Amino acid sequence: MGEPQLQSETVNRVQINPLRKKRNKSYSKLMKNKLAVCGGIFVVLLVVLAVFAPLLAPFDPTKQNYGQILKPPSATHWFGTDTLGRDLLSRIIFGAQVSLKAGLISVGIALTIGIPLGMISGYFRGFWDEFIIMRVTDAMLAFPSLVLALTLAAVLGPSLNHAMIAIGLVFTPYFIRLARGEVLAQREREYVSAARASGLRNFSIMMRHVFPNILGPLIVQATLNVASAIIAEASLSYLGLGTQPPTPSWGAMLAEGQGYISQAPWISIFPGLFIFLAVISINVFGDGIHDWLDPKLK
Amino acid sequence: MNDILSVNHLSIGFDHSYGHTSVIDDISFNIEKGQTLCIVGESGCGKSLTSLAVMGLLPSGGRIHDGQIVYKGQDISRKSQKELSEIRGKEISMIFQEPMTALNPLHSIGYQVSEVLRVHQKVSKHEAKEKAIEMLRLVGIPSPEKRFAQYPHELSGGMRQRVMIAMALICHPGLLVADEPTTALDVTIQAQILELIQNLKSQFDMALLLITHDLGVVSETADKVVVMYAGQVVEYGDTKELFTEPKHPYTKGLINSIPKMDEDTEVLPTIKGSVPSPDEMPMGCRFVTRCPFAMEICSKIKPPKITDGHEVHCWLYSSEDVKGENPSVDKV
Amino acid sequence: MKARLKGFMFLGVILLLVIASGCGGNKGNTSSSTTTNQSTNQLVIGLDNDPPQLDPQKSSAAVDRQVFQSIYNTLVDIDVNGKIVPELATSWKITNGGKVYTFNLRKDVKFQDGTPFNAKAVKFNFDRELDPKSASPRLSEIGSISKVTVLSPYQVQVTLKQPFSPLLSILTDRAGMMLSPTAVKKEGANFSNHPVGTGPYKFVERVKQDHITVKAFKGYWGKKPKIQTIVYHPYADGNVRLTNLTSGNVDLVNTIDYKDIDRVKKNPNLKVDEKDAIGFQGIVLNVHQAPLNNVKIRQAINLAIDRESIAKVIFHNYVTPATSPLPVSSWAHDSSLKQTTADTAAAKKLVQESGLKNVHFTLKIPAGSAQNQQLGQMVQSMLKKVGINVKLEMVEFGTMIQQGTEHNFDAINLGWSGRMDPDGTIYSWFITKGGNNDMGYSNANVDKWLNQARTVSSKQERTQLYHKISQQLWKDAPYISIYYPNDYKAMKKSVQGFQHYPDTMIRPETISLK
Amino acid sequence: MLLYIARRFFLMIVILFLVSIMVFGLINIIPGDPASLMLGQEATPQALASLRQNLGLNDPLYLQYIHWVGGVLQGNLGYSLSDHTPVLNILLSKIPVTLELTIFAFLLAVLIAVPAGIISAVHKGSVWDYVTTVFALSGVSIPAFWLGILLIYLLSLTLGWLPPSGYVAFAQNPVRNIILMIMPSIALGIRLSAQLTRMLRSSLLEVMQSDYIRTGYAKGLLEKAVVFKHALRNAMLPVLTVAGLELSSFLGGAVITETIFAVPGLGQLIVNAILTRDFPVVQGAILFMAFAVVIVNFLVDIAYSLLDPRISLGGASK
Repeated sequence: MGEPQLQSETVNRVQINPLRKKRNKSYSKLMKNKLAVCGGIFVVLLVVLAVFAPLLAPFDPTKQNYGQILKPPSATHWFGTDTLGRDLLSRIIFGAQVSLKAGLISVGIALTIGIPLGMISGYFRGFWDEFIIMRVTDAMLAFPSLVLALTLAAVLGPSLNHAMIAIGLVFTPYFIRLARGEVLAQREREYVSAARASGLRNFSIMMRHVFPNILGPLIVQATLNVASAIIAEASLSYLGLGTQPPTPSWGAMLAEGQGYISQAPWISIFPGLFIFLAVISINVFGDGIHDWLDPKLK
Repeated sequence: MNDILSVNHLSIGFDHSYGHTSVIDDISFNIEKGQTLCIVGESGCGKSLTSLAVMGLLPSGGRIHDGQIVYKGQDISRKSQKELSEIRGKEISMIFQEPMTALNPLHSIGYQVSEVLRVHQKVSKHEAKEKAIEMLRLVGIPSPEKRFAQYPHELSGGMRQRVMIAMALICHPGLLVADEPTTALDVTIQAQILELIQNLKSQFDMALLLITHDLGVVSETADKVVVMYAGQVVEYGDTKELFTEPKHPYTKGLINSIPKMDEDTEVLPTIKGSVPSPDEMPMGCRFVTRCPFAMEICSKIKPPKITDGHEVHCWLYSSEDVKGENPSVDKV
Repeated sequence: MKARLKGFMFLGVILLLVIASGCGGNKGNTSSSTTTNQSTNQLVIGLDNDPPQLDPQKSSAAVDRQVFQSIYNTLVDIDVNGKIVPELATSWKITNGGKVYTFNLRKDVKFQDGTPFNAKAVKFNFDRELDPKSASPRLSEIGSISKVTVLSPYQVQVTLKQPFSPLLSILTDRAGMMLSPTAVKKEGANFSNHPVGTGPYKFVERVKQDHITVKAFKGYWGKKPKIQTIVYHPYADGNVRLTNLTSGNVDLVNTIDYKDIDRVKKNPNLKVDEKDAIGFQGIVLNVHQAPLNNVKIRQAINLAIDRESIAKVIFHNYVTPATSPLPVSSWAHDSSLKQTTADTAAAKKLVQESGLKNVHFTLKIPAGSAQNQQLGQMVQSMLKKVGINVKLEMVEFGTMIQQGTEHNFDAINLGWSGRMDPDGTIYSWFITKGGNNDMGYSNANVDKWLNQARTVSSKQERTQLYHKISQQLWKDAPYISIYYPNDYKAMKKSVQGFQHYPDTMIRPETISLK
Repeated sequence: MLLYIARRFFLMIVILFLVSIMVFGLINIIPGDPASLMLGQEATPQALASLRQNLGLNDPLYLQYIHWVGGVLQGNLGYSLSDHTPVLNILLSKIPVTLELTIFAFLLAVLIAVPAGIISAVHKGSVWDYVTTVFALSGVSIPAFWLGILLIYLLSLTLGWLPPSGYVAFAQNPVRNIILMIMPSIALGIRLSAQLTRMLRSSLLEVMQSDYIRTGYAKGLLEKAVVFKHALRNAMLPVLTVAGLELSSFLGGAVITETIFAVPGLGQLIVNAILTRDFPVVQGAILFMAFAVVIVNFLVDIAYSLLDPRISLGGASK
């Protein structure tokens, strides 16, 4: 390995470790922490945007202004206007509501169904676990989740609520599996045996002892799935099976702007950028929680 | 000089984002051609690190702050990884503590043994295979032709350690570094492996740097002994002399803790306490917290090296009169 | 051994990757030359939708006809000015007060499967269209035919129940297209996948949603086409269609989005050919569905819509605001209807007068069309101002048409490509139980006038009748006319000999590539 | 070995059985009558009755399922509602297109992920590692449809390097086929490549800490040899498994990609069929995708057992 000139001086004295050789080994970890903080900040920002949308948005997001169509970003319209002269910034701010709502509710559905099933399955094991619940989740995971969500949404009829239900159902097997795996690991621990020996009933053991111990990984998974759910909602809306106009959804806005990509690229670039930023910051934030909870990495 | 390896004033530390900790502090020893030198000490005293430093294989963050490692007249502590790779496996070989994990599970035994040959010598594949089988036979692996194609998980721990030895010795190195090669093995196997190492050592006429905490092993195999405590050499000398006349309280403690067949003691003496962590090293002698003979000066100033018969680092043997009171040394 | 083998496998995969990527790179350069150099024997046409049907007698989408035009011939055709001219029929005679049409047929015509074209074939086709069991959308167009008789091998007589002046005009469209009787009998319902006609091009293959290929038919009776192969590609997305034209993959597109017209005009490699079209666009209201069964609400909608804004915002003023289904290009257009901007106050008042509270309905718009979605949202916003809430629902076009026929909707955004004769443009839409009367509209006067306009031959009389109809439709507002589209065909400059017919159909046999 | 394969095979059959039940149920157990779902709300009673008869909807559910599965096993997936073409024929015409797209995208993903993962793991903490981490993070977060639009905007509309969309069969014009596949492959492959990069990096980092890597250095191997001969294969094993598991979301990505780039494959078919409520086609296409995922995962497991000698013994995999 050709060492850079600058370091060769130190090589004489310093034995560089061949396994991991860079001096700033904490650099990437530090960077990661910083990223996680940035992610967290953007997540908070998104929540603020969504909650205070009516106060923050400079215009009514559905107000059409036919004299101001397809205007590029300017001092009045920071992100420009769309095909019907609506203020894009305001639509993006209100779009945060849809995205966050979709992300949280669909993951909420998945958690509500997935965790109890997974915990029961992992705690009691046996036939139901091995041959029914696990195999059913295997089978569900064989379907491309987007396709499954699309089909469910189509069967239920296009609307945001149906899209959220569809996404939530599609995400459920992930939580079943995770909860089950964690419970399996915990039930062998001494504290569970101790609790059992002290005569606690299974339900209480699960709720009071096992559940708090498996909460960490579940939180991480839930956070990361919120990001996936945001993309899923945007995808469904993009294909016309999610949020219906005129409610501003980032995915639907992108679909609307796609036709004007050469005349007015901002209509599709900004909503896409916000989906991207929201997802990446939730991901980074989730990774941060993971690292924070994982004792191995400390 | 007849020394095959001499370690001079070696200091090793770890870098952190918040500074660095010194782990090995100014150690020196040397091994002559064909000799066996043992490094003994409790776990955590820097034995393994020293052996890894000789191989140029310090773990992440570790680096040599000072000193030299001279092999056959060359300071190998200054060499680049590329230069070192030509020495490792060919001139200096190493066997590790854990035979269970030291072999790559996805490659056959034969591949892993003959790989050493193919790296260091220009030999044909066929020749490499023959030599590898020969070597496997030499380390006592039954039906080596069959074993050649097997994978590590199909072998027992003892067999795997034999494979490691075959790998280490196939290029006939001048020095073998063995880091507690028997610790992870069954007691019955331990003796076999040690005997094998001994035999091969004389057969190949190589020097052996043996890391162990088993003083019984030391007394049977070593020509010279280095006793390490908390990253420092406390006593260093010929085996016989050191065993018959141990000087440092730590060495004495170690020797006393060996069960003796001829004595009838109910309780085995132990050394009280444990090795201090690098962050809480005493300023003076590092053993001071556990030493039954500790004096005031011991906790303040690092003991001098005293060469009287053999080397010992202890204020007890200092010619200076320090027993009564504080010497003219300022507090640091 | 084993390890070595696996190593090779791994290496092989890597090598494959490198080759694949290398090829991709190299081919990137050669491609542009191959595409631009593409033989002048192939014309690639971009369509705005995947034709649902290749059987003209089952077709209910205008885009189908773009493909039919190359596979089939009609008994009579129009010229570029809309005048009726001979095609498979060399001449015809109208007798018995307009009730009997006698056609003399060409004698040198064969179907692409070798079946000879003759009077029997014509009768077969008409019979199939008229048979209620085949549920042909054509039935409503030529329902006035009572019988078809073969007079001689090349002479056929069509007898009507009553005089029907638009007949010839209708026969220039799908109703007059002749299918091979042999193929129809052989394929049955599958004929749509293996269409056979007498046209200049023969069907080769079709991959749904991807392409339809036709090849010059060697035994074609007429002037031999200059281009050997025509490939039709559907691009529902106007942007995709246009970029395929700009980048050279497509030679000619049957329509471009209005927003792009200016851009295409500025492009040195492209040209735009425009013609006033004959159709209309707007919103179908289901007059049997609350709240749209209330005429005041329908009138309010009519007044609340600012057609000029729509024309400007969505269509960049390349369309004409509409107040009736008969376009300005038609002699029957009534220019006295002028309400092209919104009268919000009047509309609000009408909603109040209706006595209904919380007025709302669902407007179905075709999925995948940005223009229609914008239109939907503009309508939604305009109606909200007068107190009518609209929910938008995107539906795939074919499904939407089907739901329209089944009256399974409140309102749908649907128009009509129009016909040369005003009767063809509006009759089936507004006559009671008409084939396109998705509204379920029924007005005795309108029915009477529509039928009168069919039988009288004086153009002046017909014009008056159509004006009365237009005014009645404005009052009853079963259908909200919004705009008259104009037809814009964009093509490469190298496309020669394109003739823009008023029916907006591409007739590829006249085209050549430079 | 055989025992292991047999066990996995049995498991696969069980999963395929459940998959078939779900696909069947998706259309048949949802509230509402499938016939009226297919024909629309205002279908005539006669039409409904005859369709019910045709579909065997008057039979008990389990009989319907048996009939359906029997048909599927004989290659009869039903008929499209739009033009009555056999669903199997439609699928067969679309599968090669999607297969080509997924293969290209997969190769692209591997081509990016392997070097990127290695570099960032071996030079952990370096600028390269940082760049790779950012790439991996962005790659898993970027919505496929936005990436597609950006690619079209950049590479087609602005730079004019590539045609924006469309598809030409390989047999018809191989050069054009590959050119048209470039952007869709990128749009589809980036996410997978980011995931593989992340996984390979962490897997490699873990492997690089193992004892046998130290042994490799002690043997006198250079870093390159240690990484490529000893670390990479071990690190690839978990990546392989995850790559198999990712196939299903990969196929999901193909749906979006094919829609944006007008690639007439399975994905576009599914979207169109869903929008036109052509449920037999939806059913057939989903069934195929899920079967493909299950079978590929089975094959991955077999491949795993071939690559990892530890699994070959007995049947007791870890």
